[in-house]
Parts: sequence; C-alpha cells; structure tokens
Amino acid sequence: MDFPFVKEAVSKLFSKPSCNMYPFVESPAAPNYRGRIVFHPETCINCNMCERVCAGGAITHTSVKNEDGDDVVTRSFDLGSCTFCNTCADFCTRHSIELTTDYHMIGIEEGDLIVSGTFVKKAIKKPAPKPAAAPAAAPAKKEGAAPAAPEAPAAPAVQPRGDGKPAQDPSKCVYCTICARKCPGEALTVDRKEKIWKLDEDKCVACGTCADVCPKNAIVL
Amino acid sequence: MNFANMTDYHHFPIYAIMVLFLGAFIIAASGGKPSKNPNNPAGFRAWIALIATAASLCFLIALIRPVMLGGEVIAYWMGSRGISGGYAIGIALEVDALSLFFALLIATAVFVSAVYSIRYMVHDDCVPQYYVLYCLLAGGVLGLVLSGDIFNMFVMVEILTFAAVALTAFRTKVYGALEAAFKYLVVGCMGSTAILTGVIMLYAQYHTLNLAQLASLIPGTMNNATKLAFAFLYIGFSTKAFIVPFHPLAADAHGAAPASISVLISGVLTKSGIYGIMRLTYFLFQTMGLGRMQFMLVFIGSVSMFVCVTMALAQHDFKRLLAYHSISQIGYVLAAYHAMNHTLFKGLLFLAAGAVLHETGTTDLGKLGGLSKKMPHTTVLFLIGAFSISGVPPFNGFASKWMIYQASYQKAVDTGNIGFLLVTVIALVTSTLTLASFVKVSQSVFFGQLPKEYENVKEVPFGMRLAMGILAALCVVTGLFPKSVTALLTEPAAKAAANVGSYITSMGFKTSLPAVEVSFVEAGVWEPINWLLILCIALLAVTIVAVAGKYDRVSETTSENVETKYQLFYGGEENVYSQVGGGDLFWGFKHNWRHYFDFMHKLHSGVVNDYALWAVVALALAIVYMMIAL
Amino acid sequence: MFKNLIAESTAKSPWLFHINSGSCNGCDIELVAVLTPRYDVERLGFKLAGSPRQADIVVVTGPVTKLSLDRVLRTIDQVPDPKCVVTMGSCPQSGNVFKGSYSVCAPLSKYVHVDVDIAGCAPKPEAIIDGLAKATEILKTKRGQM
Amino acid sequence: MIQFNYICSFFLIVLGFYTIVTKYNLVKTVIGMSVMDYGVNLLIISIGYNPGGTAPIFTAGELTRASYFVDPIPQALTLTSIVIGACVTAMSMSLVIRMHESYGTLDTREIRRLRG
Amino acid sequence: MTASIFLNGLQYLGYILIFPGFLFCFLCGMLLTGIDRKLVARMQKRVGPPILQPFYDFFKLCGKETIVPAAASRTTFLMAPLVGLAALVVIQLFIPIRGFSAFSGMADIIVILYLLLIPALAAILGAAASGSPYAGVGLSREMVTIIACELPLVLVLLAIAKTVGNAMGTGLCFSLSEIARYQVENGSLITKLSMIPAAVAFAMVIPGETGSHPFDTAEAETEICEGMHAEYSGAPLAVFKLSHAVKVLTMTSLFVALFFGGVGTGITAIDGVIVFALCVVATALFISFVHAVTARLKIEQVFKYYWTVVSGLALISLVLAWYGL
Repeated sequence: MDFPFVKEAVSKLFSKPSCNMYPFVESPAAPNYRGRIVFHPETCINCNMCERVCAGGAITHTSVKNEDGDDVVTRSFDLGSCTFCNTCADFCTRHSIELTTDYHMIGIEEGDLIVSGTFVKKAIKKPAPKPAAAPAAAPAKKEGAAPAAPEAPAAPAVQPRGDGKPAQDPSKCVYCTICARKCPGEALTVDRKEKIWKLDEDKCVACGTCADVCPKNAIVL
Repeated sequence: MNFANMTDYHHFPIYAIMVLFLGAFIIAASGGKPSKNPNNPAGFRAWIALIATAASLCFLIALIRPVMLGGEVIAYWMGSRGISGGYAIGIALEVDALSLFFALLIATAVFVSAVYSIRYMVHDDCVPQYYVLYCLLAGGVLGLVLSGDIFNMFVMVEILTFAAVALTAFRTKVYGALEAAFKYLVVGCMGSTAILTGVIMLYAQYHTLNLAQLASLIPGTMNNATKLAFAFLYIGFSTKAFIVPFHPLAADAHGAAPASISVLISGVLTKSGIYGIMRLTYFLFQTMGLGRMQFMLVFIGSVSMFVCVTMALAQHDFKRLLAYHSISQIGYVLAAYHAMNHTLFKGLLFLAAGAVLHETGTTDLGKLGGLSKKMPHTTVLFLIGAFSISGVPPFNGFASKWMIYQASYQKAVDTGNIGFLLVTVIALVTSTLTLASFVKVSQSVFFGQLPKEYENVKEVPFGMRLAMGILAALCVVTGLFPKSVTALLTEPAAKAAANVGSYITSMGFKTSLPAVEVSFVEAGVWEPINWLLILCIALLAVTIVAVAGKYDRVSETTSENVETKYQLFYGGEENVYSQVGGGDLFWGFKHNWRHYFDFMHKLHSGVVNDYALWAVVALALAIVYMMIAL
Repeated sequence: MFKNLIAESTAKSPWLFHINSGSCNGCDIELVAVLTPRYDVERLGFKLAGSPRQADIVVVTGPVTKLSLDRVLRTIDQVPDPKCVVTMGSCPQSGNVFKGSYSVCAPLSKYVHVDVDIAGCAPKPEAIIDGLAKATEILKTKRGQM
Repeated sequence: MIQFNYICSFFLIVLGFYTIVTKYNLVKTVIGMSVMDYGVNLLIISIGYNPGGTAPIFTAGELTRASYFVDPIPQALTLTSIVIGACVTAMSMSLVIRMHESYGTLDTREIRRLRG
Repeated sequence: MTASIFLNGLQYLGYILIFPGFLFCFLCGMLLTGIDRKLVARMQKRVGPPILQPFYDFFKLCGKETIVPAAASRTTFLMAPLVGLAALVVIQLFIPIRGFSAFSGMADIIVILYLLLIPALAAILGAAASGSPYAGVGLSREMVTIIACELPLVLVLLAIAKTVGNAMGTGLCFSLSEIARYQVENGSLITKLSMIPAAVAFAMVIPGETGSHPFDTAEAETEICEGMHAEYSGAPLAVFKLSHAVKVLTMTSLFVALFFGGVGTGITAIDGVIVFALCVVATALFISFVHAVTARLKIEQVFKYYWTVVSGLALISLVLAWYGL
C-alpha cells in the first residue's frame, strides 16, 4: 500500500484554504456568463421569434385589447424553464432580450422566477398614417449598426408601404422562399414555380425579419 | 450406614434416577392411545413425565446442602452389598460435587424441556411414546453421571444413545431425520463399543468395575494396556460429547430432532460425554501425567471451538447453526468449567428455535424474518440466550468465558507453554465469531422484514414461554452473581474433580493420593453487580433526558401521506419484501477464508462412511498420542 | 431557551438529500462542486446525508420522469419534519426542454409543496449556496413554528 | 490358546470397522456394526476365561477358596452387551427400512441430504 | 454514617453524570469530533465546519421528528441508541486518567474488550430492528469490522498484560488500575521496546473501532445510505452521533491510558487537561490524518488488513513481551 496523499495532506494543513467564501465575499461570474434574462419591452415588436426558437418553452406572451383597440402585450420569460442558451437573444431582431451575468435566481414565492415586460402594440390601421410605435422606437434605443439593415437598401423600384410591413421588389426577387421560412408570423407565402410573393397582412407583425434575411435586398419596409 | 430412614438423603440419588425410569414404565404401560385434548395429545402421560422430572430435580436440589456445601461424598451401595475382601462387589452410586453438579444441570434441563414439550409436541402423533423415550433418556443420563460403576456407565450410555437416536428420528417426516438418526446410531455405536472395550480392558487389569477402586488401583500400575483403555474410553465419550471430529453428527441430530430433544442432546447428552471425559482424566488416569492430558483436551477443545464456530457461520438453518455453536461451546467446556452456563443458554436458544419452528414450520434462515413484531417475548428470550452465549457482559456466558481467558493465559504464563496462549486468543476470537453468527440469526429470523406468509404468526403458548423464561432467568442470575454461583456449585465441583483422594476414601478404599488443594486465583477484576448498577444509572439518566426531551417526536408529523412516510426507505421504491439475511451475511469475512470454507464443506460430505472413517482415525490418533506422549 | 438553541442549530446544520429524477447530471455535478474545496459548503454546516431519514433539505434535480415521480414523492414523504424541498435547475421546476414529453411529469410543484427553486441550467454553485441559504431560513422558521 | 481368541476378536473388530467405513450399502453397515459387537463380546468372554475352570454356579456352601471357575462378571457383561447389540441391530434395521422407503435407495453416497 | 453514605453516593453520581461521565463525554467527545472534522477539512485545503459543528448537528437532530418505520420493532429501535451510549459512558468511567479512576478496581482489560462490543452490538440490533435492507448490509459489515478489529486488539491487550505482569513480578496483570499505577511509578509503557509495535497496532485499530475512514464501510453513505443508521432520524440519530463522538474519546483515551499512562504531573485537574490534549493529538493523527489520506476500503479488504498487517504487528509485540523485552 502506498499513500500518495500524505505529503499533500501535511502541506495543505499549513497552507491557506482555497475556498471561495461566497456568501461573505461577492463572487462575480465570468464575463460571458449567461444568467438572468433582462427584457426590454419598449423595443419588442412582438414578432414572437423568441418564442419559436425557445427550446425550453420558457417564453410566453399574453395580449389584451385596451380601449383604443391596441394590443397590450405582456411577454414573460420563465427562468425556471430556461436553459440559458441565448438563442432567443440571438434571434431577437430588436435586441430586446439580454442575458446578464447575474446568477442570483432563487424562487421562493410564485413569480420570483418570471421576468416579464409589457408593451402596447398599436392596432394596425388599414390606411396607416404613421409608422408603428415599436419600429420607430428601435433606432432611438439601439445605437449601432443593427437597425441600419432595414433602412439602407430601400430601392426606388418599389415604394415602402409606410406601415412597416414589407413590400416586394419583383425585379430583384428570385423567389428563394427564405423570407417565408424565416417569417416568425408565417405571414408570407412564396411560390417558386408560380413566382408568387404574397403577404398576409393580418398575420404580419412588421418585424422586418424578411428584409433582414433577403439575400437580394428585394424587400422594403 | 443407616438406611432405616427412607427419607434419608443418602437414598435421594437412586430415587432421582428411579423416578424417571418408573415414569417411563408407567407411560409405556398406559398404552399409546392419544388423548382427545388438542392442546395436550399425550394427556396425563405428559403430566407424569413432568412430575417425574420435577421430582428428580427436587431430590437433587435436596442434595446440594450436604454435598456441595458439606463436602460429603455420598456412597450408596445397591442392596447394601458393599465391599467384600477389599473388592467392590455391589453396584454403587457415588455422588460427589462433580456428579451432583452435572446431575443438577441435567435435571434442570430435563425439567424445563418437559415443561416446554407439553405445548410444543401438539402437532405430532405418537406423543405418548415420545414421553417414554424422553424419560428413558433423562434417566439414562442421570444414571450415567451418578453412577459409581464403570460398566453401569456403559449401560447408561447405551440407554441414552438408544433413546436419543429414537427421538432424533421421532419426526420421521422432517427433512433428513432418519438419515441423521442413522448416522448418529452408527457412529454412536462405534463409540459405545469403544467404551465397552475400554471398560473391559480396565477390568482385565484390575478385576473391578468400581470407579473409586479403579482410581485407587491405577496409580503406579500404569502400562500400555491402561493407556489403550484410556484411548478407547476417551474416544467413546467424545462421540457422546460430539467434540471434533464427531461434530457433524451433532449438527445432523440437532437439526432433525424436535427442539425439546435438541435441548437434551445439547445440554444433557454432550454433558454426559464431558462428564465421562472429566471423570477419566481427573479420576482414573490422574497419575498418567495430567499436564499432557490437559494439553490434549485443551487442544481438542480449541479445535472444536474454532472449527465449529466457522462451520456455524456457514449454515443456512437455524438449528444446524445452533448445533455447531453447541459444539463450539463444548470446546470451552473442555477447556474449563463452562458446562453449567452452556446448558442454560444453549437450552434457551434451542427452545427459542423450537418456538420459531412451532409457529412458522421452518428453521431456514433464508425464509424467515421480522418475527420480533409477532413474537416479542420469544425475541427477548432469544436475545438473552444469544448475548449469553456470545459472552456479552452482564450475562452468564461472559462470567465463565472471562474466567477461561484468565485461567488459560495464567496457565500459559505459568507453564511458559505458548500453546495455552494460542488457546486464549482462539477463545477470544471464537467468542466474537459466535456473536457474529448470532447477529446473523437475529437479523435473519427475528429482525428485518416479515415475509407475507408469516403475517398470521402468533406468540407461542405460555407453557413454552415459561420454559424459556426459567432458563433466561437462570442465565441472568448466574451472570450477575458469578462469585456466589462459583462458590455454591462450580468451585465444589472443581475441587471434587481434583480431589480424588477423598472420593476414594469415602467409598471405603485406601489410597495414597494426597488431598489436592485447589485455589482460584483471579488475575483480573470483574464486578457485574456494580457494573450493572452503573449502567442502569447511566441508562436511566439518558432515558430520562430522552423522554423529557420528547425523544420520540412522532406526534409532530405534518405529512399527509402517513402511510408512505412510515414505510421503509428503499431508495424510493415501494415497500417490497427485501430481507438481508441467511447464510452469506458475513461475506467480508468468508471471502477471506473461502479456501478454508470450501475445504470444510467438502470434508463434511454427509456420507456416513466418512464419519465412521473419522471415528476410526480419531481412535487411531488417540491411541498413538497416548502411547507416545504419556 | 432550549427551543431557541434548537432553532439556531437547525439553521447551522442543514443536511441535504439529493434526488436525481432523471437529470442530465449537469446539476448533480454542480451540487457536488458545491462540496469541493473550492466552495466547501461544509463550512456553513451543510452535509450530504445518505438517507432521507437524516435529511433536512431535499434537493431534486431532473425533470421528474414518470418512473421516478413515485419514488421522488415517496422519498420526500419519508423525510422527517421540519423539512424543505428544493428544486434545482430548470427541469424539476418546469420540465425545461423535456416539457411536453409523454414521460415527464414536471413541474414537481404540482405534487408537493416546493419551498425553494434554484434556477439555472445548471445553476452556478454560488446560486446553489444562495438557494440553500434561503432554504435554511425557511427551515428555521418552520422549526420555530413547531 | 487364549491368544487366538484375542487375535480373533481384534480381527472381528477391525473387520467391523472396515465394513462400516468401506461398504456403501446401509445393510452392510449394520452388519459391520454387529460384527464389531461380536468382536467385543468375544474379547469380554475371553478375558473372563480361566483354562480348566468350571462354570460359576455355586450355592453359598460350596464356595470355598479352592474353587476354580471362570470369572462370572464378564459373562454377565457379555449378556448385557449381546442384548444391547441386538437392540441396536433392530433399531438400525428399522431405520434402514424407513430410509429405503423415503430415499428409494440404500446407497450411503446418495443418502446425504444433511451435509456441510 | 448515613450522611457519609449519602455523600459517597452523591460523589459516585457526580462521577457518572459529570466528570468522567456524561457531561465530560458529551463535551469532550463532541469537541474531538469537531476538531477532527476541522482538521480533515484543512488537510483537504478547505475551510471546514466550525469546531462546534457537532453540537449544532446534535441539537438540530434533537429537534427533528423521530420516524419509527412501521416495519420496525419499536422498543428495540428506540432503546438501542440509549443502551449504546450508556455503555460507552460506563467504559469511559473505567479508563483511568493517570492513576485517577472513578471506579478503580472494577474492570480489567478483557472486560473493556467485551464492553467495547456493547455499543456496536446496540447499533447492530437497532439496525436489525429497523428492518431496512440497507441497515442489514450495514450491520453485516459492522460485524465483520468488529471481528477484524478483535484479533489485533486481543493480541495487544495480552501483550500489555504480560509486559506489566513481567515488570511487576506477578507474571500477568489484567487490571486497568494496576496498569495505570505501574505506569505512574515506572514511566509510560510506550518506552518499552515490546510496546512500540503494540501501540502502532492499537493506533491502527482506532479508526476501525470508531468506524472512520478508511474503515467506514459499515456506514458508507454513498453506497448503502448510511448503512446501519439508514432508518434513524431525529433524537435517536443524535444519540448515535453522540455515541460515535464518545467512542472516539473512549478509544483515544484508552490509547493514552494504556501507552502514555505515565505522562502527567500528579494533580488530577492538570492531568485531565494533559490527557485530553493527548487525546486530541491521537485523534488528529489516527483519525483525521488517516481520513484525509485514504479512500474507503472494501469490507473484505478491511478484514484482510486487520488480520494480516495489524495482527502481525500485535503478534510481534506479544512475542517480544513474551521474552520480556
């Protein structure tokens, strides 16, 4: 028998313990740690992409009509069902979802682990007088290159509709169906053979995903 | 001697024997028709047997005062035909302290077992015949130990062997009963033949059969024929005591016989063998070189101790396990005066095994379990027996074993013989192994899970519990007052065993042997009463604190699912039957000794020829040892 | 005073019993990590108990699969009072990615009262320590009420 | 010629042992036991034998110092021993019969339910 | 007369309840286990629990509900821990502290050997009474550990009896108080050549007897759910934990009394402190250190280890003692 730990034990006895004294000393998480979700409702356009990509089904929303006929949408993130995979944040076109380095997520009461935010989604008026609130707020909130995408490629061939919903530029469109596949609301129908590009306006939430993903920049908003 | 008064205590020994034979005769004469009472199929015959054994016990108890305390040796010549011309003509009973000591043990065991039998034998047929054999067996053993005549000893040995064989086979339907009886009969018959040969060799030399006279004649006239006689007698009596190499017979016989008979085989039959060996070594052949002979006995005793305790660890059957332990303890008995305690606790254990058998119909350790909830009294009584045999302090086994350790180590130091040291070590380790196997029994039989089929088991009838209670009480009392017991019973017996001179002279023979002074030196200290007092105070203190502190906070439960809460924890599984027990409980120990156990298992083949061969080999070895060493 | 002493001691020596109800072992590893020299919860008096009879806090990991549900509930029942049930990781709280599977019975709170949820997939050891500390407080309160 | 008796009895006893040890038939085992018994009986009787002695039957008056007779005690012992031997044989035969009923064989190698 | 009997009784009661008895056992035993846990943690480079942690554990357990399983034999189940504790305290009363012994001349080393069985036996019976299969496995292992420890312990004690007996001229000495007196007069036994292997062997027996690493197979919490204590909860479990603590104290103080009996000043109070300090050292060396550097053995390895290595050492000592070295 040999005892390889004899030396180890003796030397450790007289050295400082290597403990992380957590509750008494703060212990910050690593910079890229994905912890508690922070939701910025003001930038959310209710595209529901996050809900679609969430593996754990942690993201839900409820919507109630207010007296103006607008939707009051409450989006909630159940941390108790979240895998902290960051996919929702990756997919959020408006960057409304953020995973912070805060790891103190303890639920004792009901709702301790729910992160939620409420915003008003203006009802769509048929002759839209002005752009919807949500897309308008987006550039103000986000300082960076991301919002540039929907605005830059606006081509003269087709006029933007003005209500934030997409319009097709048939001259550029190759009917690749990417926009239809990526559309969170399944509002687009594209037929490659018949060369049809159709928008179901009731389903469209004006998120701009189609324009983002279009390889030919054939969609204008 | 004045025999005019019939109530003179000099008559008591013959009364004690005759009352049993008379009982056997009356029961046999009353025919074999069973009574209609379902609780006592033998009817009045059981009461006759009980009265006979009780009377016999009373007669012997009455002898304690003159023999044990007064130091008298009762010599009783049948028909007043005593000594004529320096030769013993008549047949004599000689009762000294040693005889009385064994006789008392035997009478107690027989009485308790008779009490037990009444309710225990209700399931059997032919119970009247059982009591005939029972009384014959008891009378035979009592006759053996009280006899002063070596040929009478042989006759009594035959009577008891015969009765014991018949009783072993009594439950012919029991697995292996006939086989066990036959094996016992063959080897027992070889033993009896050896005794007879030894007796006749002594007779050829000294022309007398009287023990005292033999004892007075043998010193100084030692020759090879005497040694041969001793070898034959020794082997003959060791078949009766079941010491190694005759232990498999005991295991078979105990396992097959009814429990009340197992008690007699273990507590009474083996004692008769031990008595025979003691009488031989200390009386007849004392001058042959006691040291060598003691060494042989102690050696055989140690081998018995160890071999049988390890065999017991490997057993799957309650009664076979107890049987091996019985022989293991006989090893201690050979080494020193452990006999009384052995009878008490071994009897208790066999009765407990019988109680289990009576209620459940099996003694297989693998099938039983959890009986303590159904049979709490039996459990407590069994535990007392188990603690006693394993030498747990306040009980009697400890007191005697403690003396054995002290004595054997003292002997080792005094003689400088390292063999005795080995004996001390073996004795101590054996005692732990004994504890281990009784832990196995208590876990396998009384604790653990209760199998479904034993849901309706009840506590045994009062009669059986009473019998066990008597033995348990004796176990506790003799454990608590070892000094008084030693002074009253053991010490006179030990002195008598060594003091041949007074035995011979009181029979009316002349001897040159000096009176030997036996003194008991104790190297250690042990005061069980004080110890128990302290323990009780300590326990009381703990218990009071515990009770005051709501030790048992059962009332505070807040769980809704009370049923699942009080189930056993099985890693979350539902309450399934899962009993840990049976033969392989001490795997960690047996794994290291696996070669030994394999070897022993092959050796105990169960073929009667092998056992007979062992007997012949043992006889040959004994003869060789006697010729060379003595 | 004695009652106080017991309540104080309860807070200082909570013993854990860990049930894995079909977990991916991520949480289990983290729970063990909490016992390592790096985090060493033993300095707070925590200890892993081997049997539910000795535990104060039951830590459940895993999505409570159908087969394990019965066992989990029985084991939790077998813990003596006062006790505290802690779910660790997302699975027992909601089923997480296994939600909706025919073989998953999460959330656990449908069946028993869960005192503390520790979120995370798997939670960071610090988070576990946080959660256990909360559970300890709850234990102390429960002890005080008994 | 008394030595011949001793040799014979020794031979009988050893023959009995030999039979018991080596024969695997229960009946032969019983025979061996009987043979062994007879050997011992012969030994006892031989020990009491005095060459030329008369039968030990006397009335009290005839018993004088000069009477020469064989030792009566061994004869009494032999009688007892013969009776016991007969009992043992009867007992063992009855056991053998019962064993044959329940085991269906007389081979000792097969009658070994109890072992170990 | 009556008054003196009364006072004597009171004194003995004090012995039992306070000084070498309960209170002392409780405090010192718990303290020893606390130190043990702290030291093990430190050797593993951890901070470790506070030294008073065993007290917290004890009081917490006292406040817990006691569950008696429906399948258990209630009385045995509940009484077993109490009997074990009481027996341990009684053993502690017999162990002399440099010549001072509360109940001198009442027991010898063979009695101690057997008394040491009682607590283990109580635990075993309690485990058996609980009916749990885990407890069944645990008790079987505990029993094997006891058998394993018994042989070296026997040999060591016999060697001591012979050595002291040789020196005192009586040939043999079993009495504990005599052994203590001899050591006070002639110096500790450890100074004898024959006693060195005996002391080592005894030290090796300590972790086995107390059921600590690497011989804690009987209570292996990771494989057999605490083994014998699988069904125990609340106050009975607290008593078992206390018994374990007292057993640590008993074994270490027996070690000190047998081999370092000559150390001290003669003033009982100071000697008590010295003896306790020695106990702490013994615990640190033979329990904590061994715990830190070893991993749990299988039960059959435990047996083999004790019956070969440790018994061999003890045997050497016995042979040396036999020839009077």
